[in-house]
Amino acid sequence: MLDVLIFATLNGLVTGLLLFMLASGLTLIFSMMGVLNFAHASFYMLGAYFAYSLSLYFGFWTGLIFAPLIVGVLGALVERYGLRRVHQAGHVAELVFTFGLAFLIEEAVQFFWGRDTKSYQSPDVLNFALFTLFGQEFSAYRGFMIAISVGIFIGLYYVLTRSRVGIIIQAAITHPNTVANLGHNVPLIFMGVFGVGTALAGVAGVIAGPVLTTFPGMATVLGSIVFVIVVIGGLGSLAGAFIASLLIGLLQSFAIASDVGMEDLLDLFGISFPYDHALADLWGLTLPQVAPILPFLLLVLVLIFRPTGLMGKREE
Amino acid sequence: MVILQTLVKKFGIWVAYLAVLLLLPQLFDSILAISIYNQMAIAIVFALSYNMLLGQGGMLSFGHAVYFGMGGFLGVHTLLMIENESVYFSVMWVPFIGGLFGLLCALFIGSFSTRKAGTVFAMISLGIGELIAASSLIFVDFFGGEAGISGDRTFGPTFFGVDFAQNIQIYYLAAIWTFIATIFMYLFTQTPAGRMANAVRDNPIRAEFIGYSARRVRFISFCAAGLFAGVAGGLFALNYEFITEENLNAATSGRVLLMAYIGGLGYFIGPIIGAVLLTLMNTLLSTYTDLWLLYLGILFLLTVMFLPRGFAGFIMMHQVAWLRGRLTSLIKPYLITGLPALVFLLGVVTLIELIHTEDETLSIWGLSLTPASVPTWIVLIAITGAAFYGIRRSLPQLREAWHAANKPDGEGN
Amino acid sequence: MTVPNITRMHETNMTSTRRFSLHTFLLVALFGLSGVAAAQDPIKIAFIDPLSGSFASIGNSGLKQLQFAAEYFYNSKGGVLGGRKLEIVPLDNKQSPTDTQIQFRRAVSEDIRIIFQGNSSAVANTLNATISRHNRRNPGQEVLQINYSAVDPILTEEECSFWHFRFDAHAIMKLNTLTDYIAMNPDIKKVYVIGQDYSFGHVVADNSVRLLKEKRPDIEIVGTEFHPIGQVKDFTPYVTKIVSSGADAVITGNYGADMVSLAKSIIDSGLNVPIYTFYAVYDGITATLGEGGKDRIFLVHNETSNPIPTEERKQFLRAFKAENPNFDVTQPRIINALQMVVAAIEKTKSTDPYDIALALEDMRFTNLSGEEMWMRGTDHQIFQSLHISMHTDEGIEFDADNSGYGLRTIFNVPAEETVVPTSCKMDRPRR
Amino acid sequence: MAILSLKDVHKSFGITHIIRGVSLDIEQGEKHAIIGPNGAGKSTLYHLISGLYSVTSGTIELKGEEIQNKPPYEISRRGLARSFQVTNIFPRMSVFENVRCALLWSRGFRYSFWHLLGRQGELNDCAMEVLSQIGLLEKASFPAGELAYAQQRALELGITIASGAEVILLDEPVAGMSHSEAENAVQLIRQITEGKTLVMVEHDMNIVFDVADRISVLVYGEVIASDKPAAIRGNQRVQEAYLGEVATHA
Repeated sequence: MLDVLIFATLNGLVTGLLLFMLASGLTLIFSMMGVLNFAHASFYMLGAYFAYSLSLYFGFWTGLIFAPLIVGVLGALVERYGLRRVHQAGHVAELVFTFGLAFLIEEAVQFFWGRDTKSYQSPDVLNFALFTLFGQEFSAYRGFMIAISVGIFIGLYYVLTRSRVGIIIQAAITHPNTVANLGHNVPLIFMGVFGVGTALAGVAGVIAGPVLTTFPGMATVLGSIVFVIVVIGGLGSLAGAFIASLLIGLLQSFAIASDVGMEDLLDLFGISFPYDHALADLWGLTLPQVAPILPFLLLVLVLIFRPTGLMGKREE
Repeated sequence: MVILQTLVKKFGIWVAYLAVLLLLPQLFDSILAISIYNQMAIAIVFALSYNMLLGQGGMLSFGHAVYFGMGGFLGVHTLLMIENESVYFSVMWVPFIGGLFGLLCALFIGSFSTRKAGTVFAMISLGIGELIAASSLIFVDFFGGEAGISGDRTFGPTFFGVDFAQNIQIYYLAAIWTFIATIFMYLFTQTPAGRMANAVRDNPIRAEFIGYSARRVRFISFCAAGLFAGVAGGLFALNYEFITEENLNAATSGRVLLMAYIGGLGYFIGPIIGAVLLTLMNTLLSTYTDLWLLYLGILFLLTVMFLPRGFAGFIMMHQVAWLRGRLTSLIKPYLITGLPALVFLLGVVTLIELIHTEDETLSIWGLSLTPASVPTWIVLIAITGAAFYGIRRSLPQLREAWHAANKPDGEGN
Repeated sequence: MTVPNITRMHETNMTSTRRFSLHTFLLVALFGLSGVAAAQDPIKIAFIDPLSGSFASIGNSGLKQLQFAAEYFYNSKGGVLGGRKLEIVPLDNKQSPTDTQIQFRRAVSEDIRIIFQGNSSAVANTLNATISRHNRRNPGQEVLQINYSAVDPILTEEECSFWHFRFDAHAIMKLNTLTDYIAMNPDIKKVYVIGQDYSFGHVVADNSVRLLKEKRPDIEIVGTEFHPIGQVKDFTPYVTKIVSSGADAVITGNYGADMVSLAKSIIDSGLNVPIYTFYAVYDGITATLGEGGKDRIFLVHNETSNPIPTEERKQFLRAFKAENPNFDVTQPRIINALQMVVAAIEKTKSTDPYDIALALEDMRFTNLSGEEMWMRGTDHQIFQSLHISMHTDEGIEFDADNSGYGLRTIFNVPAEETVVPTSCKMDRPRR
Repeated sequence: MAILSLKDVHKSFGITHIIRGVSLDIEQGEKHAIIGPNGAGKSTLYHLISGLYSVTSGTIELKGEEIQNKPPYEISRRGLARSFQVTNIFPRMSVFENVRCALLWSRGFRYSFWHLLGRQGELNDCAMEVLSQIGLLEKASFPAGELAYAQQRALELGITIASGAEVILLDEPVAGMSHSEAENAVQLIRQITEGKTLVMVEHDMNIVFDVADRISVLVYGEVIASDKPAAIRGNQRVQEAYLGEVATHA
């Protein structure tokens, strides 16, 4: 049992930190521009695909460095020539725009890279077991993933708290309206933040691609989850996003690790149902079965009972 | 005479609408044409119901397919009940049943999701949508797993000898239902609840200061939207005689958003345009090219960026110029910009197809190109570039002409 | 006026069938006319499978194989029934039941009577129901469903239909072979079953448990797990469970991305146990698994792969590869199906689905691999030898995804041993 | 008795104390002006009365019923209407629809989805009447968002009075208007609030002393004086606290 606990935690950590890399960018963008970027996970996918193409010719590490840059530039361009245009039409229009963008990017990826899964491999340098516990290896690459994520988190924290731009962004997070009056080149900052945010998503894609397989559906698998995290954590709250990411990551891996089901729950209350019952499916439910949809349940509950999220200040 | 005129003014458009619906099969009557009409009828009702949310009520939903699907599932279950004679009525009432169930779901979900509009509402709708879609694969008894459930519409009492075995019969039934649904959805916009929905969309705070609870107003439109989505679902059940999880998942929700948005939010006719357009794209364009989804995506983004009010909005834009009798002055500039724009469009599409094709020759617009040959590429790119330049050059003139046409005569802002 | 038009377009080659079917569509839609069958009209076969959207790669490769087979065996040799060409009309169903029915209606209005379909049992089931209804309501316009890879047993059991023929072994038959092979391995003591949470996944789980109980009572099922389709980001948590269960073999019915991710996670976790499965090959999967999956991924399938038994099949494979360098012959059953259907057409000198169906029933046919296949008349299920193959790069003459890796067949079950009883009560149309 | 009366109303956001115990009685039919320097809390007071904010302590009575902490729509239904400092209309609806919506509740339509507004002759006439009062008759079918500023202010007034509320709160009705526009606005206000109770926040002292028959001076969240205009002019504290600075303005 102990081994399960330990590895469930480790897996939860890996997923959680990965999710945070996406969530942090999304939160930054939202804090600055009030835009919930539906296409965020699509940039994550782009990151993976660019890294794959680069790795074919220059190896993994080049991909790790340049793919996020390319994605960031793309993001900046999208902001400059797409979002900025839609901005005056209001938030709904922006949300719809990013929604369409996600749709388009998925099609574009299939157009340029084809629809089959790409054999994007982790570098041989990291193809060894970091440590072996109870007969299960923890691959060095996963350790590397954790390292990168933590590194990003620290870097982000440093930039946000120490650097001048960071201060401005902080101000924007708490008082979105005042930034405009600060006399900074706000459009430029917006473009920058969007670029950086998407680049972060790109990094996530680069390091996740080899483990979570690189295929056109990888954005949709992750997309809505990241949304859930940002909303649960509280729109515009980095700390909230961090907590929510780990929460979701651990929640899922533990739910899968567990073996409890409806029956056990009902047994607690001494209730039991015949299996030919109309709702037999319900009694048959097990936690692992529903693990991947728990976040959405959480989302709905949070929004009903605490629309500002765990640590959020404002609702819109 | 005058009475006649007023009558025509009042009901002419509706009579025309009904006539079009009923006469379409006279125009094309192939099996395929009929099946396209059926899709259109369903899509129109569904898209209009979505417009009640986003267009009229300002509620952006990413989970509207839930009510469509729920209506459809109960519709098919009704077919099954009719088949094994646990109930006895004509299948023509299935859309009504579907509507009731859609309403029921909306009543429940709306009771907590309409508290706020904007992002919060959108996110709740997203979550609910995912939950229902997921559970539809888990609760096999009602949803039938990924294979869905299927029935047979030819049971139960016939309607004056019509047993609805043929799709054409279903189409006429669907046409009637679509007409009724459209009328009721239109009338809803003319009621206090409908008007206040617009008011709340525009300015919820102000609405509260003239005596209305924004939440209650939203709730009412939400339920109405659920009802008609359910009707559309019922029509789906009748037409296809089966329904699966895909009909209530995020993809379907996304498609209806596209329909309503491309057609034009806020204008009653908009979603109808969108529904017809997307149905045609889905059935026709997908025959031309397997890239049709890519084109759809591009079309959608362009609409959001350049026609925020959709196609209907684009038409309505010319109202002012028309009222001021200056519409004709726009024709020439439109042509000057339109022609290069068209060339540009064709050029881009050709290039995309050329990149994509795996065959040694690509047959498009009646001419056949060889991806291998460099000259082909050069010529194509040259033409496309030239067309783009043409657009850039002529755009200012168009803008000028536009302002000239819309400039209010005499004083005013 | 439009008739010469049609005949002219009939001469167009395979590459422009899309355009062709569009033109016909326009004619059909606009003038509601469906090409009047003349002696030299081609025999049209609809291919309804995903050609756009996320499942398109499988659909497109299937289409390539069908088109190539039609050219290779018949059109290049002067067609069938004395000169009638075969024409494959691709219809994109985006792997959606709804679009499948839309495309079915298009096929009917283009007067196509033979429909090839394979991907997703959900689609196959709805198509089966649709066709039965259509044929019942429109006598004289019947349509034939040639199912080349939907393996849900129900299609030849409760839901069996006179108009449906399956050219792939269904799930339980395959599981029989798979469990036979597992049972032979004395080292396997604990088996873990994991699958997607839908009907096929459950069929695999339930039956592998049942069959193993019969064949090797000593084998312990240490876990059966279901996960939602395409929802799982990272399979490592599941693998953790597998490891802690102490399993020394894994059975899964996963396909597509879920299959790859699962296999990858198992490999990453250093868990060195064999994975017994159905769909872990081709369309990028083989390339992705590569070295990691070597000698530990076992598939059950019909038609032997390396070594290829007959020269003619080798020629066919080479010819296909020459024309489609980026594709493989992933589903030989498509070719079998086409050959048997044509054989039936030639035998009855008719393209009427009813005649073809009767001719197909209990037909015995020797395929490219030189083995005899039998289409059972009572439930329209094909029977041929089944095989277990291993993912490896040794002794691979015909690889997959041009990756050097491919399947090597290591275990065979002759056709007669694959025969299973059926509960099918088919109601046959009277003529 | 007083139609609107505040008893020791307090409002604080966190630690900042905006309204520090305001008590005020406004009689039926009186024209009451509230003046005070910027940041005195005038708008906050309005938000408290109209239900946008909830009070920290104290009671607000409308026609003898406590209304503090009730949602705006309930207060509005009880016959209190207000306008806003920044124009607050329904921009995408027509001018006519703006006014008609404001009429709906008081005409008893509630959330009806079975009445067709086109058929409600009496309602529509009434809306037209309001439009003619505020002089926007010929703009009736115009999108409200495209009106000129002064016209939007007029529409704001129209929406406010349409419901026929007895108590009307106006928040700087002439702010940002040219002199002539202000003149007309004042005329309009006079005529449409005829026989009703009017509470008005306004900076332009000429207008205040012209319209109001009672004035309260709000300084730092407290009413330092509430009396007839003449008396206010004479009031010493008001002088130093406020009017002095205004005099220099005027």
